[in-house]
Amino acid sequence: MGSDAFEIGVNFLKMVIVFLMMVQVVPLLVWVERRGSAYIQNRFGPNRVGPLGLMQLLADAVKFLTKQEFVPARGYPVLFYIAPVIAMIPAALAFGAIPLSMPVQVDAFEWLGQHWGPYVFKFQSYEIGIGVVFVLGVSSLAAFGVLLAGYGSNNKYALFGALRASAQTISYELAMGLSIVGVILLFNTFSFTEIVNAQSAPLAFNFFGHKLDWGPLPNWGIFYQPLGAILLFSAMFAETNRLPFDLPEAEGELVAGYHNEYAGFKFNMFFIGEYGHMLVASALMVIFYFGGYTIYPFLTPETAPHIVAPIASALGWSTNSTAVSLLGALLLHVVLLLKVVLFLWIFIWVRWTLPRFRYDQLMDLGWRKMLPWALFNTILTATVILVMHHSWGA
Amino acid sequence: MNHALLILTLLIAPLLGFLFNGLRFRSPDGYVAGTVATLAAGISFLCSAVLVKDLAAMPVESRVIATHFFDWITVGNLHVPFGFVVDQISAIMILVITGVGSLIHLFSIGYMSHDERPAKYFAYLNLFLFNMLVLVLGDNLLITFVGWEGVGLCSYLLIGFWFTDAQKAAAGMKAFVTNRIGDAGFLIGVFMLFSAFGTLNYADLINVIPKSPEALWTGTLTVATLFLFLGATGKSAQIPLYVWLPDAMAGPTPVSALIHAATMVTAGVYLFVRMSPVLIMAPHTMEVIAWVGAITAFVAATIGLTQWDIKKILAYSTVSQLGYMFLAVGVGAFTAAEFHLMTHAFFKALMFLGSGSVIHAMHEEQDVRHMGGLRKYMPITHLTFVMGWLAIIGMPPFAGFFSKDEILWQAFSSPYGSKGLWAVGVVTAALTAFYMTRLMALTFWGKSRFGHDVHPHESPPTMLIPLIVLGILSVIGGWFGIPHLLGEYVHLPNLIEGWLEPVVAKLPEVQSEPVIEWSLMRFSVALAGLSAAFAYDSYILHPERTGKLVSALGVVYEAIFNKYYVDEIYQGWIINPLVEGSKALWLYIDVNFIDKATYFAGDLVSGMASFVKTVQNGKTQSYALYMALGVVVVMTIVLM
Amino acid sequence: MWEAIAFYSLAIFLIYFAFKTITVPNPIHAALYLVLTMIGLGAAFFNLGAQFIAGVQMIVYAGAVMVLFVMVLMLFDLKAELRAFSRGLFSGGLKVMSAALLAGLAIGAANSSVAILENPDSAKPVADVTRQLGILLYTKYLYAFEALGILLLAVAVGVVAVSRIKGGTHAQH
Amino acid sequence: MLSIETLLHVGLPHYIFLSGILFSFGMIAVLMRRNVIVMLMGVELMLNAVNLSFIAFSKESGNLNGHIMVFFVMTIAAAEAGVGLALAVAIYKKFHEVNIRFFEHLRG
Repeated sequence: MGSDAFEIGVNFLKMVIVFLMMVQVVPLLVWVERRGSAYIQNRFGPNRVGPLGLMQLLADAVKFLTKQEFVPARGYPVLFYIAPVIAMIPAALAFGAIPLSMPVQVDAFEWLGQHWGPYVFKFQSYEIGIGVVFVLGVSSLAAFGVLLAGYGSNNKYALFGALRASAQTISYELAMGLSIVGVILLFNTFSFTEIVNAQSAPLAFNFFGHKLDWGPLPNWGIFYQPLGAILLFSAMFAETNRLPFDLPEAEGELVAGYHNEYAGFKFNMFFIGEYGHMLVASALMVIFYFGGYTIYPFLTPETAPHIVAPIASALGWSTNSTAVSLLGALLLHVVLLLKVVLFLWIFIWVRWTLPRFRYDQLMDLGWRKMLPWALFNTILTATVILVMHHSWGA
Repeated sequence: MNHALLILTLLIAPLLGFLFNGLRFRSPDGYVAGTVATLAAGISFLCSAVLVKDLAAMPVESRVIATHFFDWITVGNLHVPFGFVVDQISAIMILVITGVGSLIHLFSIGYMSHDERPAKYFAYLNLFLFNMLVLVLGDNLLITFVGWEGVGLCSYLLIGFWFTDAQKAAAGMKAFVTNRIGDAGFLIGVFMLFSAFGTLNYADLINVIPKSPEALWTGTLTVATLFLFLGATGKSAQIPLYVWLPDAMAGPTPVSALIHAATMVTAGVYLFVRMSPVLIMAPHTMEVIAWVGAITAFVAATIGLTQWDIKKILAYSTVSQLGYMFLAVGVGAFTAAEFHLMTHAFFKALMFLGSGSVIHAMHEEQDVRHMGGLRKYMPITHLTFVMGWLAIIGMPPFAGFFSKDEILWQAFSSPYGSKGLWAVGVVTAALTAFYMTRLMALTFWGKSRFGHDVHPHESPPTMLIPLIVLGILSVIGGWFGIPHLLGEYVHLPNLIEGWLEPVVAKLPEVQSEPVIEWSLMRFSVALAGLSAAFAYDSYILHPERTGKLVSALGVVYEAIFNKYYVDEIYQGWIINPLVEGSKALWLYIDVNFIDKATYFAGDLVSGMASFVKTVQNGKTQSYALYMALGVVVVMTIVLM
Repeated sequence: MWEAIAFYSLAIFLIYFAFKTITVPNPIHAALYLVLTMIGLGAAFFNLGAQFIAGVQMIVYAGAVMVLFVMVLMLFDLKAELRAFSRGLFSGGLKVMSAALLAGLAIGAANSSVAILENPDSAKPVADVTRQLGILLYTKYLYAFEALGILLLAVAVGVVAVSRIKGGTHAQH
Repeated sequence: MLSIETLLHVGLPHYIFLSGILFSFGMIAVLMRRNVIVMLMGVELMLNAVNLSFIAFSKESGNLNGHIMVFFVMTIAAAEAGVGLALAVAIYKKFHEVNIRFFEHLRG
């Protein structure tokens, strides 16, 4: 029982920490978005409160928290209250399944007079064998948050926004799922960790039974699946309801879309949900196509402990392998964060660059362009894998 | 080549042609339709030629090509195989059907070139060919019956081909209804044969009947064959059911040539030739057949004397010639019947096609009073028609002479024949010579009597080629069956007799008396010649004399001209009483008893249902509940 | 023990939400409860080692089918119904009874066939369920799988055809 | 018979029992709810209940055929839901009503 309780405790802690990480990233992203949009539009943005306007976030938080809680008189209070929560939960759940760094082997140790471990510490809330399917399944629930918000508000603009959002979400879910199939076929697994591990190797093609090594290039998915990457990234924009797919909250048409009636902290929770989704989307892009938390040949789960070893010794730590690996894992985590931030910036960049689609254009793009291309990508990948990996009598 | 495959091709080719044209029956393009149909018929002809060649190469005692495709009906002790058989009899038939049929198809391309629905016409024609082949190839009575009905259907469709004309449609109806009477007889005959002998297969019937004890079946067999003969009188236009054939001339003329002269109407003759060993066991039937045939031949010939419509004349001539064939069957001269069937197919098809050519040239004019002197406008048609004329009136060495003379001699000498039958036959031959010469005189010779707006012209080659071929066949067709008496001089054997001998019933040998045969032959030829000369004299040299003759005959002429009032008698004594009786039954019995009974049954059911239908309350969920309850019951039963 | 805790909490969750699904008068609320039931069932599948099926359950049922239901209901703009259930005390009782009977019979039948099902040879947990599932799907059940594809195509065409029926606001006057 | 131990030792019967309860709930919805769409939801609930028993059996027998079955059932259920909803939308467009009470035209 001891080890069970320990695992449950650790996992609970991890879940809380990862959730808090996600939540804490949001204010930062809001600041980046505002400063970034200002930079793109050649203005200053928030710069009065604190250095570089960073304290603006705190001021906003105070404002959100102290605002009056407001429920539309003819709305459905339960749905109205629950909608922001539901909007946030899928993102949090999906983010929890994403490996933020390499797993670390913790040696057995003694604490509080009991033996603990050995234990494999994973930098993620929970490891699920079929992580990809899980993330897809959970994030498909995000539509409910929007739907409930729209319905619970009992406001026609909100309802329109909600209907648009849900239609958009289930339309682009198809293209998204199909574009991921290529990666899954390629790496032959549903597990994020295995996908990342497969990418921390030199680029190598199997060509009719011969292995072709492509020198120093990493084995990243983007080299196999450029089309899939583009499709996934586009679909992600639609899934997160970001421009150019932010039809559900099109200001010119629907006032503010599904969160028309929301204010204060409930509104903030939608914000957290949206940015959380962005975070998940960027992380998925990085993991599927850009090597996850590794950069072969410089930083891989094998090399990271060696790189951090001098720092550890400089700090006077013992060469205890657990501590060194933990440090190495932190290094890899930073690598992942950097890559994710890059994609987050692209999200923001696109938002302030491209105009919004018309609704028919949106549906047209989803069903008649992206879905066929994703299908084509899937079939092509499957065919190539079948042909190339077949030993052909060799 | 595989014989089964050949037979299949033979049958399937016209069927495919039918499907091709039938599926595009609205197409106005007669040339495509005609070419396809003619090709189909041609393929059939090639197949039958190969088959007959192979058949001839076989040893005499086993000359038969039988195929068995599958078991068609197997119920109780009724086993009907779907099989076809090519033997000596059907060999001649398929050659005639497909050969003459191909020529008529070819002729039709030109004849139907101005029609609105040629594809439909050719589809029917191909379908007819298929059914006729089924009829003659079937190895049992039931398959023959399928073909029998099939040709009846095609005959109906083609007689009424121009169905927008009510009279023509009615003619088709008449043919169909009249045939139904015969078909009912045919079916009864088939049933009787089956119940008596337990089989419908020709070969089995022929084997079984002589072996079973005679006392058990003589009566049955006589009645059964009489019923079959009733069927034959319908299909082959004998008294009393001949009335449909003259009306059937409403159809396109090539149809008359193919169906109502050369092939379908001979089905009855074929049937009895095929069943000759059975028929010979029923001498009473044979006597009836012989007399009916003879009387039909005579009556039809007399009517033919008075008709003005070129096709009607030919139609009555056909009835008369068919009477000859039945006379031959009746006196046991099966070979002669089949032989006459063949030669008649040649010359009568020729004459019908020739008349078609004339009608075509005269712009649908059929009355011979408005023709005359066509010889110089249509030389080839005239020439071929002359061949047909000489053949039908029995001039040696044309085809008709040999076959007709054979029949007359058999009627005289056969143990089944009699001098009375012979006398009727000879008189009919003289009448035939008279009315055919009259036809020639009125149509081709003498002065032209048509208006100046009519410009007769010779027909196109597609119509002339069949005429020429049939003309040649009318000349030489008889040479297959030169009687022994003449054969001794020209050193030619009687081919057709030798060919058919193994399969038809043999008659007890009679002492041949060459002197009598010679003199009879000379007598009939001389009589026919005289008769023809008299006709020529009456219509060309002294046309005014015919009027006197007619007025002298007076009432008799009137009766003959009106076809002995047969149609009127049928109408008054049979059809009208039937109609009136049915009306009475309808208005009294049907309305008062049968209808009320059915209403009562319906009311009863709906009354009872009004209780049950409350279950059917339209509520989806109730239905779901019933389903659930049903599942509960079933599961309970299963689990217990 | 953990298993029992997981199962019973899940079972209570499922039964409660399924009950709410069929009893709440507002169809949208019913649909939302059904979503929760679906998610709970996904968890149950996960609990039973069917991870892939659980994921598919989330994607297909919770994520797509139920979104469609909710969307359609919202489009209809139906208010809470005054009478959610069909009339008739007797038929209602009969319906409940038959449903309960059927369920009881099914449970009984299934339980009584448990003994037959147990196959000692193969009764060990399958490793790598998802991969085995895929292999099975593309070998033994390939034709069924393809037939399913054709069925879906037919359904897609049929749905488009049905939903193009003119009527209501689209009626051409 | 019904001891604490049997209750705590979770196995196939427990899941089948759960599945049976859910199935009867779904069936009651089909039989008794008036809204066509809620009836459809009842059908979905029934299908899901059956799926649960399939998975439970599959686990018990160590055989993946149950999973395959569930996979197929899910696909067909999704198709059925699509068709059902399309019909419901068509009905609603025409009659402005989805109450099953108004569609009793099949009365005998």
